[in-house]
Amino acid sequence: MAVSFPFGPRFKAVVGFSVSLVITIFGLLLVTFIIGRVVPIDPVLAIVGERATQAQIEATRVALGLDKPLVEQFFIYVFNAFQGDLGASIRTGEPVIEAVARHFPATLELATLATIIGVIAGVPAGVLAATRPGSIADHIVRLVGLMGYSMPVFWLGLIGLLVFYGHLGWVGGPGRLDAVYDMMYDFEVPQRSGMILIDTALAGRWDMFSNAISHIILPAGLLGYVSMAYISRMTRSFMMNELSQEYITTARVKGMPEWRVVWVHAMKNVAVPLITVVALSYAYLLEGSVLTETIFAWPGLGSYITDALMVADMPAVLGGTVVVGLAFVALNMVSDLLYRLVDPRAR
Amino acid sequence: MTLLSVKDLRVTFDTEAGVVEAVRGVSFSLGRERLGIVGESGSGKTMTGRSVLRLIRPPGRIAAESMVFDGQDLMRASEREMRALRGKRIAMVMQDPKYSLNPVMQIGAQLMEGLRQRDRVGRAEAKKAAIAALEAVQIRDPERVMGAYPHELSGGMGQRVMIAMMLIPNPDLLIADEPTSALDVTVQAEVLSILDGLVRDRGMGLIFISHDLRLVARFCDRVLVMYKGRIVEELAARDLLSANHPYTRGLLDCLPRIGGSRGPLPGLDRTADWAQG
Amino acid sequence: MIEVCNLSVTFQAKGREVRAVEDVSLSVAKGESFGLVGESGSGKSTILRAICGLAPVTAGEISIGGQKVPTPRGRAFAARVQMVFQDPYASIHPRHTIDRTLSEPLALHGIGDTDARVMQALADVGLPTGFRFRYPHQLSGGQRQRVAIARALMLEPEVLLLDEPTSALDASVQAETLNLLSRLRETRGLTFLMVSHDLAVIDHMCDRVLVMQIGRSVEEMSRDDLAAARMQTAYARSLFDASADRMLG
Amino acid sequence: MAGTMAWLRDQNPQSRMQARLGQWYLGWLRLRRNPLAMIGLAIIAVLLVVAAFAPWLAPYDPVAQNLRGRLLPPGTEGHLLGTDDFGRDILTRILYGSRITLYIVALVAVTAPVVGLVIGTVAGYFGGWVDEVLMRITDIFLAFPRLILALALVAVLGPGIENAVLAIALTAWPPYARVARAETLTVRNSDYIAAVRLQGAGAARIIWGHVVPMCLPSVVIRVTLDMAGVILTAAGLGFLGLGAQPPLPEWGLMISAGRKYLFEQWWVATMPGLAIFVVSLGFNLLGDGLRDVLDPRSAGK
Amino acid sequence: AETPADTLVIADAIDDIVSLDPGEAYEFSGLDVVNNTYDGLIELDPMKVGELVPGLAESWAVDEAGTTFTFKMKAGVTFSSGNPVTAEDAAFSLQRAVKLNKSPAFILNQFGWTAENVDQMVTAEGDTLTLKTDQAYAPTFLYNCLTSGVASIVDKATVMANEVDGDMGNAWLHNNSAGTGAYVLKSFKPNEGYLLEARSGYWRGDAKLKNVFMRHIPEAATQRLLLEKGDIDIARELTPTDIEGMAGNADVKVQQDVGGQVFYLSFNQKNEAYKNEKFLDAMRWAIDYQGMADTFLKGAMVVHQAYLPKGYLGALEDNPYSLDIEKAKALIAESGITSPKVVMDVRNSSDRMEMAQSIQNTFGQAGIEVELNIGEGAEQLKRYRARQHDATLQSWGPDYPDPHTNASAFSMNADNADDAQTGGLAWRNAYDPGPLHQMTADAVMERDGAKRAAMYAEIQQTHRTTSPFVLMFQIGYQTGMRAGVENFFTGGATDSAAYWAITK
Ligand SMILES: Nc1ncnc2c1ncn2[C@@H]1O[C@H](COP(=O)(O)OP(=O)(O)OP(=O)(O)O)[C@@H](O)[C@H]1O
Ligand SMILES: Nc1ncnc2c1ncn2[C@@H]1O[C@H](COP(=O)(O)OP(=O)(O)OP(=O)(O)O)[C@@H](O)[C@H]1O
Ligand SMILES: [Mg+2]
Ligand SMILES: [Mg+2]
Repeated sequence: MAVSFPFGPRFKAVVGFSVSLVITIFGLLLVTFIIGRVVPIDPVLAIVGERATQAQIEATRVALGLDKPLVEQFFIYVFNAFQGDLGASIRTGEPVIEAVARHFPATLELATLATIIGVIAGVPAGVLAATRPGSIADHIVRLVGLMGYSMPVFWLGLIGLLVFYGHLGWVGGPGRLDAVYDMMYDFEVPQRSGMILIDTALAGRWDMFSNAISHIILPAGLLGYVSMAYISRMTRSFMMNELSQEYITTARVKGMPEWRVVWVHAMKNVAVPLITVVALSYAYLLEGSVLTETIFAWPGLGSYITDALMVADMPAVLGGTVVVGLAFVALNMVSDLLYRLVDPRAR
Repeated sequence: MTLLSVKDLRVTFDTEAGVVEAVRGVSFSLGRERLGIVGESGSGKTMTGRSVLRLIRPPGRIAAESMVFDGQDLMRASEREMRALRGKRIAMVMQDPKYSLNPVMQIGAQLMEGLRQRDRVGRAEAKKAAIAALEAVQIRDPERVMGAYPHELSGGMGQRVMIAMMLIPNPDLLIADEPTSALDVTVQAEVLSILDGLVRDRGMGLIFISHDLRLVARFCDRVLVMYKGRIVEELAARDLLSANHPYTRGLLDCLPRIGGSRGPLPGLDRTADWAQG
Repeated sequence: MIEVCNLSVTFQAKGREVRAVEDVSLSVAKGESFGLVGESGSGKSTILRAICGLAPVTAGEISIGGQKVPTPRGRAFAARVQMVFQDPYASIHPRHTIDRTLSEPLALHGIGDTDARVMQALADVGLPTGFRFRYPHQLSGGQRQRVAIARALMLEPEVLLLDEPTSALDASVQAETLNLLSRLRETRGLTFLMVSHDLAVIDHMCDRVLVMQIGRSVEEMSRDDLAAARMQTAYARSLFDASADRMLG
Repeated sequence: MAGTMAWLRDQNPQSRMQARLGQWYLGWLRLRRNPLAMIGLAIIAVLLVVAAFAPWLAPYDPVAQNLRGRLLPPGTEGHLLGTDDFGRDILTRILYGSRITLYIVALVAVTAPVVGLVIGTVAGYFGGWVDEVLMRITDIFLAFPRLILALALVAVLGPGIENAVLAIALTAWPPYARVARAETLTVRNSDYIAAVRLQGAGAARIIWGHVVPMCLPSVVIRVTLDMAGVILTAAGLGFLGLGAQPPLPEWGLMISAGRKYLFEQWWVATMPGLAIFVVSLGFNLLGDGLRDVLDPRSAGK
Repeated sequence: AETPADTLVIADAIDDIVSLDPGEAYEFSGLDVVNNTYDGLIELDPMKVGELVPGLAESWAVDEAGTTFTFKMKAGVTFSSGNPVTAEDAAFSLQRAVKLNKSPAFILNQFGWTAENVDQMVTAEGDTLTLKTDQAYAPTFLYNCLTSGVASIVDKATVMANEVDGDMGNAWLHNNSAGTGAYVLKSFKPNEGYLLEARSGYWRGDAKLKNVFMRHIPEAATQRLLLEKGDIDIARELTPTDIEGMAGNADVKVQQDVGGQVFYLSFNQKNEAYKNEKFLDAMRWAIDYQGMADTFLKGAMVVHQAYLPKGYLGALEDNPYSLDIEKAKALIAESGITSPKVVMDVRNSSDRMEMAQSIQNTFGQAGIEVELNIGEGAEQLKRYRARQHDATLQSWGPDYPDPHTNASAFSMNADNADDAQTGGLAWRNAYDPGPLHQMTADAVMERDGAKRAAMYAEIQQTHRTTSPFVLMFQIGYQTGMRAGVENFFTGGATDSAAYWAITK
């Protein structure tokens, strides 16, 4: 007998999902809070500096609310966080949320482009390798992939910068734009997304757009290579697995051409686990590949957090971390939804 | 007239443990009739069937003196020519419907794929053909099944969908690999009568693979009995139940029967001469 | 020996309720062999699993040897009742040697003398002792099923639940396995509760049969009634008719 | 020799030991056919040898400075790979550094996967709220940027190589937990688990004896593949002053110290970079090969 | 790519900027901005090092008692808003800085000014500004302090128009400027950069370049690449290696200056061993000052063995110590300390770690075992302030261009008790300077400039041979710039960078 419940199991799933999301966010805040308190770096000292008197130190401690009981501090922290207030940076006094809002689009832009490159290059490479296991092409794809896995990325970045920018002059240098455009960007382009490629395209500033491309292409290509390494290798193994399934033979029995067998029949199945893989690699790029950002003077979230880390600017570190964590959770959510979409068995 | 003639077919697998010979020199020919292939599990029935479509996956290799289908030597046909034959003229009902249907494609799409992709048939027309085919194999609610995914079907339904899918293009030769093993006994009879009708009315050739000797005896015209990749006996189906070959006999006798004796069932004697080599 | 009273089993699968078994009763005497037949999905396996505590019992009672079974079943139950599963490829741990698989129950129940018992068990099911340290993938389906039977017998139970023990096997191997089971039952005085969809197999092995259809029991009959086609319900008859070619000869 | 092989290949082993060794031998045969994996294995073997015999192989003292002979290019008399900014022989430091790398890798490899396995199998086996709680924790840890979590842990425990390793291990376990859980979910409803449960086995015994062996191959594969990341993370911590402390010849530390010389004295950062690259590649190649050997899916029937 | 002809593009690490409000700015990068957007009453002339020149005040005088100073404002100077500069603005600016009480406020507080009394101590009347001090300090002390950023004059009307919650325009000045400087602040993004735009009507004459665009680029190698490609005009964070590497490139040049920071090694005298003069002396002879300065610190550090940096009143020029392992060993033997061991706190920055490793090496040769305790800056500062360190490698930057800034830190300690919490460097190392304390206190009151200089010289001579401080280096600035760039002033030891004279 079917129970007629107006929302049905899907509603239940959504509720369960939201609950676990809230728990994850809460946990994220709790852990960052704990980290902020157990780190033996005194935020007060970091703010007032070397010359401060004891009285100034005490005054600041009270101003920051650090004299209150821990539990109370935590609830204030959570309360503020849910209102979008992650505190102010110790170094710059800037509200962390504003700094993150400035840095995150840069990271997002880089990570997105890198992931696109990784998928566009990685999926066909993986498929190629899987359809000809043991061939030269397979070995090349595997080796190139494994090298991408093993390469110290920042080293490759420095070399790339030296060669493609320093010697050959094919690409723009560090930074998101040439200085000329960088100055103009703030004043002449409405900043809708914070992502230069999108904003300049929307504003029809193609000169600036192409300049931005010349700057992003090298770091994105580099990160794209790493992501390609991961994606191609996973694609290869998923694809090989699918190609050994019986339904592939069925498709061939029906006389389907090989491209259709691989790219439609097998690919639809490969797409299911691949979504998770791509989301994961995207998430890791969003965490910020710190060293790449540093080398390319890319004002992303990864370098923001690391710089803050270096000077023990804990509110900035933790605020940035919470945002990265949220991005991670959000991505997970999206990949989960996509997963349900492509896999009828998961619905 | 002969539709298919196979001479000295061999299928080998290069594995870690050495070369496995799955089919070792099988020869047979087939007219527009029902040819049964029986034998215990692993005797090479499926491999023989698949070889006709040249669909043995590496590390498997096919070798044959000749394999002529309707005047065309399949061993010498290009991959392109083979593709033109597959599905359209030679079709095969795969053994295990659970794994033989694409899990993330709707049944309808899989049914219509051949028509739409190869024959460039319009959507509406293809759908009509697909529904008709489903009805032909006794599926009650074809509209619903068209929109379903394989995991939503029972094993028997899957098997019927498989049969419907292969019959849509009206092939000249159908290789049916245990097409009724998952079917309820009642549906089984229906499906068999459909296949029977196709052979009789349209002159289709049918290779019927099964390990159920009694079923084959009732349904087929001729039978090949396989053991370890070889044909040990070829005989008319009506003679099967009275076969004399000890292997065939053994296969028959080891089945229990309703109302039979409850003493120990006779087993196969694998030490005999025929079992060697 | 086995008493099942008004058993119902309901699964919760993705928010839907699947009533796998509804209100089924059966009783098996000591030393008897009882069969369960029915089409696929009729709930045969579920009844066996419910007895073993592997399926959620929503209503009804199960007792073994006059005592109600405890939940969780516990060791004492394990020593009295064992089960042989349908698929020999899935029921043996792929990364354990046969020796490990067979000695595990001994270790669990603190029974010593492992070596001798394992060797004896292999001999009992007709496997060469050289197989002792093989891995399952080095065995054929029939050999695996023998191992599974040997494992079930390690604890010397009184009751053996057999879930289609031969449906994954070849006809000739099926014969060997059925012979083995019959022999063991005789020598050890076991009580069998056996599931199959093959009436001929049931007829060969069992004294009484319960016919099932979509989770309900349809008809219970003796072996003689079956052989003589004296069935009351249409469903049982249709099953019998479809299996009629089993009698051809 | 031939006798040993036959003994290993025996279809009917006489003892547990022989059976196990036979399994290993078969795996080895399969691995041996994969040239890339063999290269990886060779690299790791060389790493082990170098680490063991560093004092005998290295021409100099790894920490002794010589400011007069600093930044000498590779191939200079007596300095095959050149010297660094303190005039220390880079080859010597790389050779000694292999010990630290190996130490880090070994420590992480024995801690993180164990934690991950336990959490993943327990979550997967019990399901329900246990699963929910453990997986939420895993998610939370997974959502953290690794370096920051490691920093926090080191900040609590104090800097130093052991603590850095511990920090890496504690941040590295969530992926293993996920892998193990996924594997457990596919296994837990199998008949062979039902069979042991039926024999009266408790949860701990089932998880440890029956579930874990099934998860082990996937986890082992992941571990070898993750080692490159571990080496790089350790280097990152060293750079932040939280890992190995100068003047230890830790490769990551060497790179970060040599970074500013990259354009002129490229070898200072490049040589340890290459060392990391080669060793990571070795682990990756081996891991990839092991996947083919161990992965139950590709191993076939 | 070429930078625009009217724009100067600079690369630097500017993540230290906390605020661009002159009342709050206290870090090097922030003070650079303040120096170009504001002026003080008295200025340091980049062209004439060490000389005090009139800024917004035309002239000044001090009364007999030495406690009342009067400043006559220059006429005709305007703020970037167009408002004329008045004595009222000047008084407001100083009062504001004291009342804001941000980090640099103590520079003004030294003269006895507090939030309560500053309205009486600092007064304006007509074109005259009057400052009263609580004691008769050396006038040079006040004048020097008035050249610092915190004493910059802000546009009272504009600032107060942008006041929020009684912050006297503090929040607004984070991202805006309201001064008389050659440039106005167009935009500022922390950790990314800022843009300055030249104004017309600057009292010193308009800036030569229309825009100054600062990009935050912390990585030295990256800066160098950008510079060599012409994507920036000036690179301020180059390492000695980069400088060496650019030597062959005719498109770029390097300008060498010294800055105000000094680097020192200090020992906590709560450890009795560090009261042993022989042992301390041994360590002074066990450091390879010149070796470091010639190799990995080349150009980045200049050997300097006293606490007042070159460019300051009373700075010492000579460097008596050098590496002498034998001497060091002999001194240790004399000291009677056996198997000495030093635990040295070092910040995790690469130059400091390199210094530390070199010291570790040479100390080792002399028989002193060194254990490095490397950590994050704030964490180490906490230990240092709590007198928990054993030894520490530190740097000290002067707060204002007067010798008292360093002298008070290194050679004054009124109370050496643990709970005194004076925070001075001498106190942190539990160092009782003895008579040096009073000598330093006297020097800041000495009204004769030449005499004052001599006093500081004497104090430092004693300090460097008796204290637990080993002064090693003064920082050097190596600025890389395109060949066409002229007249860039880094500000040296006493001042901040000046952009307005630059041409390219
Ligand atoms: N990929 C493979 N590698 C090695 N041997 C193989 C492979 N595939 C099939 N074989 C072997 O080929 C032989 C014939 O297999 P086939 O599938 O044709 O048997 P079958 O008669 O169809 O059996 P069943 O009734 O079980 O379907 C078997 O012995 C099998 O071991
Ligand atoms: N774990 C489960 N969750 C949900 N439904 C289940 C579960 N196990 C069994 N069922 C359902 O219960 C019903 C009875 O299943 P059961 O396995 O007992 O059938 P059976 O008679 O043994 O069939 P077969 O002959 O195919 O083995 C089926 O409809 C099945 O889909
Ligand atoms: Mg088959
Ligand atoms: Mg069943």
